[in-house]
Amino acid sequence: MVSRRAKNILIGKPGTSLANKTGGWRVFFPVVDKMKCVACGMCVMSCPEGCMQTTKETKTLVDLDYCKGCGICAKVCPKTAISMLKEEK
Amino acid sequence: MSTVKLFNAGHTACSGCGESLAARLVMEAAGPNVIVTNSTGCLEVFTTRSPQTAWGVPWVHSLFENSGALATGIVAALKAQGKENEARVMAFGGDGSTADIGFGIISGMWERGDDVLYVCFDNEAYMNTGIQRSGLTPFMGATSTSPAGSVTGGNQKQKKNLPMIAVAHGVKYVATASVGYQKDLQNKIKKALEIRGPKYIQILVTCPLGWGSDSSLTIQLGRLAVETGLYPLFEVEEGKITNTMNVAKPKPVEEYLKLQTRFRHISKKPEEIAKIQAIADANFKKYKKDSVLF
Amino acid sequence: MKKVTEGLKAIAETVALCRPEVVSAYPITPQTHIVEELSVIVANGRLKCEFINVESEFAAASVVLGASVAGVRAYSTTSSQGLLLMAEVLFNMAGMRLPVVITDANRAVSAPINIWNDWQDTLTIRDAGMIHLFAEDNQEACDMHLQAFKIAEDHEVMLPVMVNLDGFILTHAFDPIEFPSQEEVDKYLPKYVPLEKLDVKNPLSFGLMGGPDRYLETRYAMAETMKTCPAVIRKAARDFNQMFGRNYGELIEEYKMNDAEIVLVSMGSIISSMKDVADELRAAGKKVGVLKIRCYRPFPVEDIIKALCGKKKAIILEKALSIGGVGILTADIKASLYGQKNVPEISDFILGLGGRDIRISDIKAIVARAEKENVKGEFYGLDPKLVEEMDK
Amino acid sequence: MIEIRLHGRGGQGVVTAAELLATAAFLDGKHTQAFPTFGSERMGAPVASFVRISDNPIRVRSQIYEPQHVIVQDPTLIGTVDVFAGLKAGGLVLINTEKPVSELKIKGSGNVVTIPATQIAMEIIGRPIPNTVMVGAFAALTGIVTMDGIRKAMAHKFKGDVAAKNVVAAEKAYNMLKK
Repeated sequence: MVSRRAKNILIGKPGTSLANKTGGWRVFFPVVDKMKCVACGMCVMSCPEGCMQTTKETKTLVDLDYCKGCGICAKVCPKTAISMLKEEK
Repeated sequence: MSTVKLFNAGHTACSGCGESLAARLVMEAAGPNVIVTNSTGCLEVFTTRSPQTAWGVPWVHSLFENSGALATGIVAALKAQGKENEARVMAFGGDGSTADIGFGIISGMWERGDDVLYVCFDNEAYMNTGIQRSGLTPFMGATSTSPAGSVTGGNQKQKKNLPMIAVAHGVKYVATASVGYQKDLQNKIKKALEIRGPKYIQILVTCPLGWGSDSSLTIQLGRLAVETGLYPLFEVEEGKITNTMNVAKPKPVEEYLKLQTRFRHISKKPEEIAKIQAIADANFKKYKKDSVLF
Repeated sequence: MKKVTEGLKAIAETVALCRPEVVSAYPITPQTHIVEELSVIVANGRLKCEFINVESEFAAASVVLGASVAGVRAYSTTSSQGLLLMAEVLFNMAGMRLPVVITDANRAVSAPINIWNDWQDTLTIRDAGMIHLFAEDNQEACDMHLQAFKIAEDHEVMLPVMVNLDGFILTHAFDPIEFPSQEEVDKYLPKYVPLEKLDVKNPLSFGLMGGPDRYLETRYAMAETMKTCPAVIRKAARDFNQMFGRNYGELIEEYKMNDAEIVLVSMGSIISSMKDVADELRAAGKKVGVLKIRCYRPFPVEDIIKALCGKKKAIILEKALSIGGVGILTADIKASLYGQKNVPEISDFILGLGGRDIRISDIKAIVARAEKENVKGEFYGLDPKLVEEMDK
Repeated sequence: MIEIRLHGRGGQGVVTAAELLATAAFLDGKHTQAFPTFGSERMGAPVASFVRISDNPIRVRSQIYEPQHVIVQDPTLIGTVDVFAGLKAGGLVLINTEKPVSELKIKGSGNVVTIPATQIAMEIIGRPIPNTVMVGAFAALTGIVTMDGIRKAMAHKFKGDVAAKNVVAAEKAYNMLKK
C-alpha cells in the first residue's frame, strides 16, 4: 500500500500543459492568406508555441487556443501571407 | 492539434520567446527516447507549473546549479539497470546556470566524460529573475546589474567563451547554434546524440523581454547575431573546427544592436559600436573551418 | 561473521551488502575511509555498482539524487562542511520524496576549522525533511544502514535517511563487528521498487514548480509522513532484531529506566559511557537511568513523554547548540514535555564540542552538579585559562 | 579491563599495532576496542593509539588517561611526549631501542623493558617498521594476548609474504622475551 502522503504530488503527466489555453494572452492574431500561402513550413518551424501546422491541401492552420500573437510567423513568411490583426475583445 | 507532443503548448513563456522555440526544436530533433534534466530558470518555470507540464519526455528539475550532476546520476542509473541504450540523457540550462553557478558541476561532468548532451539556452542574462548580468552577457549589453549608467554603460566584461572551455575539457562534440537557423540547430542536436560521451551545444535564444526587442523579431535577431559575426556558428569535433556557418556578406553590428534596447545607450556612440564591431571582425578570423583548437 | 574492523570500513562493507546501484561521494575527514573502501570494493568487482567520482559534496548529492529519480538505490556519505555544502540538495531530495541513504560522520563546523566530533553539522540541517538516526556504536551504525534503506524505501515513507555516527570516536575505532551474509541482507532488504521513475515508456515530469497553491500541501505531506513513519521505523528495528538477534531499541532506547529517578539523556556514542556511569552510580545507591535518542527526526515526542514524565530529574548532554538559542536537543525535549503532567526538572549541558573528550569522570561530575541545582545550557569543561584570556 | 596506550610517530604503524592487539585479543576470546588519537597527523609527527581488552563487553568511548601498560615505538619521543602520563603502578613500559635502559632519560616509574624492534624489523621484514615486533614482545611480557592470537591477527591484516615475515619478526621478539 502506498500512503497518499508519501506520494509526490509534484509529478506531471505528459500533455497536462495543454489545459492551459494561452490564446487569451493575444493582442494581435495571425490571419493566413491561403491564396499566397505555399505551405513552405517556415512559420511552423518558427512558432514558439508549436501551434501552426501546414499541408499542401489545407495550407497553414493556426491553433488559436495557444497562439500568443507574437507575430514571428508573419515576419518569417517568405510570401507575406500572414498578417497580424488586432483582437477585438 | 491537441495531440501530446514531446514539447507541448500551454507553457507560459513570454510571447515570442526564443528559448521556448529552441526547446521545442531540440525536442523534435531528439525524439522520444531521451531523458531531460533541467536547471532552474525560465525554461523550467514556464514549462512546469504544477500540476501541468509541457514535457512529453521524462524530465526532471532539481536545482539551479545541478542539472549536469543529475544527468550523471541518471546515466549511471541507466547503466546500473543495463538500460544505457534505452534512452539518451540531455541536460538543459540557461546561460546563468551553465556559465556561472553550475559551471563547476558541468566541468566535473565533462572531465568524467559522462555520456550527456548538455544544451545551454543562451539568452545572455538571468532573465528568470529580471535580467541580471551573467557570464554570457555580451560586452556593453545593459542588464539590471550592469546598467547603462552615466559613468559606465552596460556590461564591461567580455562574454565568457564557454564553447572553447568545453573544447579544452576534451568534450567530443561542441557546437554553437542559433534560434535563427532552425534546421542547423536540429541537425546539430541529431548529430550530437549520435555520439557517445560528453557533448555541448550552446544555442543563442532571443529574449524579447531581456533584450528589449519586438516579439516578432526573434528569428531575425537570431540570424543577425550570426550574420554580423557576433555569434559565430561552428562545430568542433575532437578539438578541430569541422564546420563554420559561412557568412558571405557580413552585416555591420549596428544592424543587430539597433533593434535591442539593451544596446540603446551606445546607439549614438560610434566609438563604442566600433569596439563591438572589432569583436565581430575577430570572430570571423578566429572560427575558421579546419582550425585545430586543441 | 565477526571480525575486528575499523568503523568506517565496516560501514563500507555493510553498505556494499545493501547493494546500492549508484554510489557517489566526496572525501572529507573523518568520513574518507568509507568512500575509499567502497571504491575498492567496486574496483574489485565485489559490488556491481556505478561508483561516481565527483568534484564536491554538492555534486555527490546531486548525482545520487539523479540516480534515485531514475529509479535505483543510491547512497552517499559525508561530514561537516561537506554536509553543509550538500544542504541545498538534501532539502530538494526530501521534497522530491527520494529514498537516498546518506551516512554522516558527525564533525564540528568551521570556524575555527576543526575535524573532530560534535553534532553541529547534522543538527544544523535537521529541518531538511530527512529522517535522522544516531548510532551508539559501530555495530549499531552498521546495522542501522540496513534499517535505513528499508525505512527510506518503504512506500509509506519515501524520504531520505541520514545515518549519524560520531566522527573519530566511532569512525576510526576498531571493534569486533558481526557482518551478516549477503543472503541474510537480501532477505531483510529486498530490491528497491520505486513508486515512479524517469522512464521513456512513461514520460513523467519530476520536480515541478509548486506555487502558493500547492507548496503548502507538499510540506504538509512530508510533515504527516514524519508522524506516521515511526511505525515503519519501529517495524524495521523489530524485524531486524528478529532476524539478526540484535536490539538497539526503536525510536529510543531505555537503559535501567524502570525505577530511575535521574535520567541521563543524549544520542550517539556518549550513550555507552553514560550506561557505564549509570551502573557505577547505581552501585553507589543512586537510581540513574539512560535515555538514548536513536531517531532524532522524526522526534519521538510520545516515547520521550512516556520515558521522562514521572522521573525526578532529566540531565541532557548535548554536542551542539543553536547559538543565540539553547541546546538543540534540549529545545526539542522541552517542547515535547510542555503541558504534560509530572514533568522532570531538566538540566542541560553543552559539552564535547569540536572533539573535546568526555570521560566517565566528566559525566559523574555533571550528575553531581545537576543534583545540586537545575542547570540551564551550561558549557561543561571549559578551559578556565582560555576563558580568562578571552575576558582580558 | 586492561587499557594500553601506544606511542610512536606517524608512519610507524602504531594504529596497526593497536588493531593487531585488539584483533589478537578478540581471537583469544576477549572483548576489545582499539582506536587512534584523533587527528590528521603527518609522517613523523608524534601519534598515539589505544587498546582496551576485557572479559566483559566494553562500552566506554573516551580516550585512555590511566593505562596499565605503555608501548613506545620511538625512543626519541621520550622527553618530548609524556609517555608515562597516568601510567598505573607496576605497569609495563615497553620501549623500542637498542640502548640499555640506563641510557634513556626516564623519569617515571614502571617496569621498563627495551627491545631493538627496528633492528629486528630491518633484519626480518626489510623495513624499519617496528610495530609487529613490539606486539610480539608485548605478548611475551604480559600474556594479555597470545602468540597464536597474534599470528591469526596478522593473517587477517596482511597478505602472503608480508604476513609471513611479520609473524617471524613477532615470534623472534616473543621468544627473546618469553620467560
